[in-house]
Amino acid sequence: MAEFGVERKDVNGVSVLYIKGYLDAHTAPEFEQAIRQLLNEGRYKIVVNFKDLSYISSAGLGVFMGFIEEIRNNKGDIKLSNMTDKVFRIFDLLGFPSLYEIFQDEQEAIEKF
Amino acid sequence: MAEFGVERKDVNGVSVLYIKGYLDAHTAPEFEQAIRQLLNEGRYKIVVNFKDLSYISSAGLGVFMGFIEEIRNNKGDIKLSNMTDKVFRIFDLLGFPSLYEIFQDEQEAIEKF
Amino acid sequence: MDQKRGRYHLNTPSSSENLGQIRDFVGEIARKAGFTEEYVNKIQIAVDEACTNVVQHAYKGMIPKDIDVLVEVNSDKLTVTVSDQGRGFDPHSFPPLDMNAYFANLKRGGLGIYLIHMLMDEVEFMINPGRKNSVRMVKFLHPVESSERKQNQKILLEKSRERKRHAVSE
Amino acid sequence: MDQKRGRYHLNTPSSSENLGQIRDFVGEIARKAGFTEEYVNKIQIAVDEACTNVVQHAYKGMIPKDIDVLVEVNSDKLTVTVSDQGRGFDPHSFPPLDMNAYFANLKRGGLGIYLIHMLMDEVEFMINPGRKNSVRMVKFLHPVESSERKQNQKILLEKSRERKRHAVSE
Ligand SMILES: Nc1ncnc2c1ncn2[C@@H]1O[C@H](COP(=O)(O)OP(=O)(O)O)[C@@H](O)[C@H]1O
Ligand SMILES: Nc1ncnc2c1ncn2[C@@H]1O[C@H](COP(=O)(O)OP(=O)(O)O)[C@@H](O)[C@H]1O
Repeated sequence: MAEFGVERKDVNGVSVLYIKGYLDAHTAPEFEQAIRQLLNEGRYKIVVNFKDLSYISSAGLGVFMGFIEEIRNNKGDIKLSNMTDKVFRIFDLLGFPSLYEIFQDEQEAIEKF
Repeated sequence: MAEFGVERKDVNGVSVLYIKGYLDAHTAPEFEQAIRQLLNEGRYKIVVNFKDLSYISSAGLGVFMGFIEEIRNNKGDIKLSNMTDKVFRIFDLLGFPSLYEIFQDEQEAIEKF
Repeated sequence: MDQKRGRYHLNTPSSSENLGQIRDFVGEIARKAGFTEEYVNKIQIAVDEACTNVVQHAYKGMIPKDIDVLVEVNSDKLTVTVSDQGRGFDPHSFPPLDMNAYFANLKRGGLGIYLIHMLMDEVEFMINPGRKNSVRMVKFLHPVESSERKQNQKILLEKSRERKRHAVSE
Repeated sequence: MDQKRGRYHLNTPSSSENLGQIRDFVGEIARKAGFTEEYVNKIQIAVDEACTNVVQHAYKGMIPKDIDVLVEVNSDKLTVTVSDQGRGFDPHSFPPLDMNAYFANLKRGGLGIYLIHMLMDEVEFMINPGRKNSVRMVKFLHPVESSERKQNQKILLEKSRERKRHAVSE
């Protein structure tokens, strides 16, 4: 099914994950898998580009919570970029912007590392 | 709701109706209305362009049946063009191509008048 | 979790504005069950026809109740049962259509039940006026050749091709 | 035919693969009822959270039954009731979340019920283990100011803005 997809691009030390479609309890494991793969390769500097993500539920938010400690313990971070208003609203409603930096633009996020 | 729409273009004596979306028992009255309007204006040479029609049920087919006699009695015709395979299959299944000329292309259909 | 088994149930008011929702519902299940877009469309049309009949005929002269759509997915087939609690009807009073006669008359309507038969592999009516009137439609995932139905369909398709040739040579 | 009234009922197997279908179902009705896309999305998320809980918790250690979603549209509100026949739980054992503490712990999960409260205007649980456990969620079409809830939401939003400023000034 084409309901969720994730693609990856490595830009020097930073990895960008492009997520698209619907991120919910059904598709979260696929996204988790993609992050786990990065950590297995020792890549802890991660930007998630939300450009094509049309939906997120708390199961999707949970993926970010699940890895943040391990990532920061390894001097890395997850930075978020290119959210639509619809998706940003749910991050904002729960106060996630206090824990994760959210950028308008992928390039900005990459440069912050 | 944006589930069905019809637009009209007059090319000399021929009127082209562009139908888009879903043509079913709910939306058929809107299409009927557009044809009725043409007949009220005495325009009996009609091409229906199916380019953007994604779905048709028998209620949609019924609209064609409902006007064909009146139109042909007035020396006019309804010609059909630009059907997707999906929509053509249902016309074909019921043998409608024996009653209505179906063209690949709108221009062809217009020129046949 | 077996994606190819399951029971899905949708119940909506008997109004044509809900036909789109019903098509989406059935389409999504059929797609997940493994049907190609061509067959998803066929199933959607058959279900649409059955539901349109509920909206247009079932509750004539009654307070409208609902349209009930049950979809059952098995490993080899999808079964859709459309039910109403309306006045019922005699499904046998509609003989198979002769499309040539149909077109000669230039009348409209009367195609729904015929289409359902054409589009689905098995069709069965269960009528209990005022209680539960159902049409049960089956589509197989990997159709087996052999049935009489297939034979009939071939004949009809040949007729339709004939007509097309006719139209083109006009 | 009043587009603003009606009962819609959807019943699917308790599996996460059906969450998309449930969202589509609820979204279509909410849209027709007159909610803007922003509110359609909020309602979809709340319903998704309730259904995700059914999939993940309701039938633990049991043979899974189904997810039942009832949508009722009135002229002034939309009510969604998500029910299961699972083991039930005590909805009062989850005190309102303190998001600062939540983030300090860096734990995951535990946001669903909190989110439902944040997104909907009225939320009510009815628990009958093994028979019927429901969460009933209401969203008003034209929200009236005044309720305590609104007040709470404002405070929370202020907190969230504070945090954002914090993040930006990092
Ligand atoms: N659910 C139903 N309840 C009552 N009558 C029905 C129902 N479905 C079909 N019918 C009857 O069967 C007839 C044939 O239906 P159909 O082939 O779909 O053509 P149409 O609906 O265009 O008349 C209808 O005209 C109606 O009298
Ligand atoms: N339908 C349900 N059946 C059984 N338990 C439930 C149900 N819904 C919620 N719960 C319980 O409530 C808890 C809190 O739910 P929630 O806030 O959605 O967070 P999470 O699902 O991430 O744990 C769940 O962990 C579960 O124990």
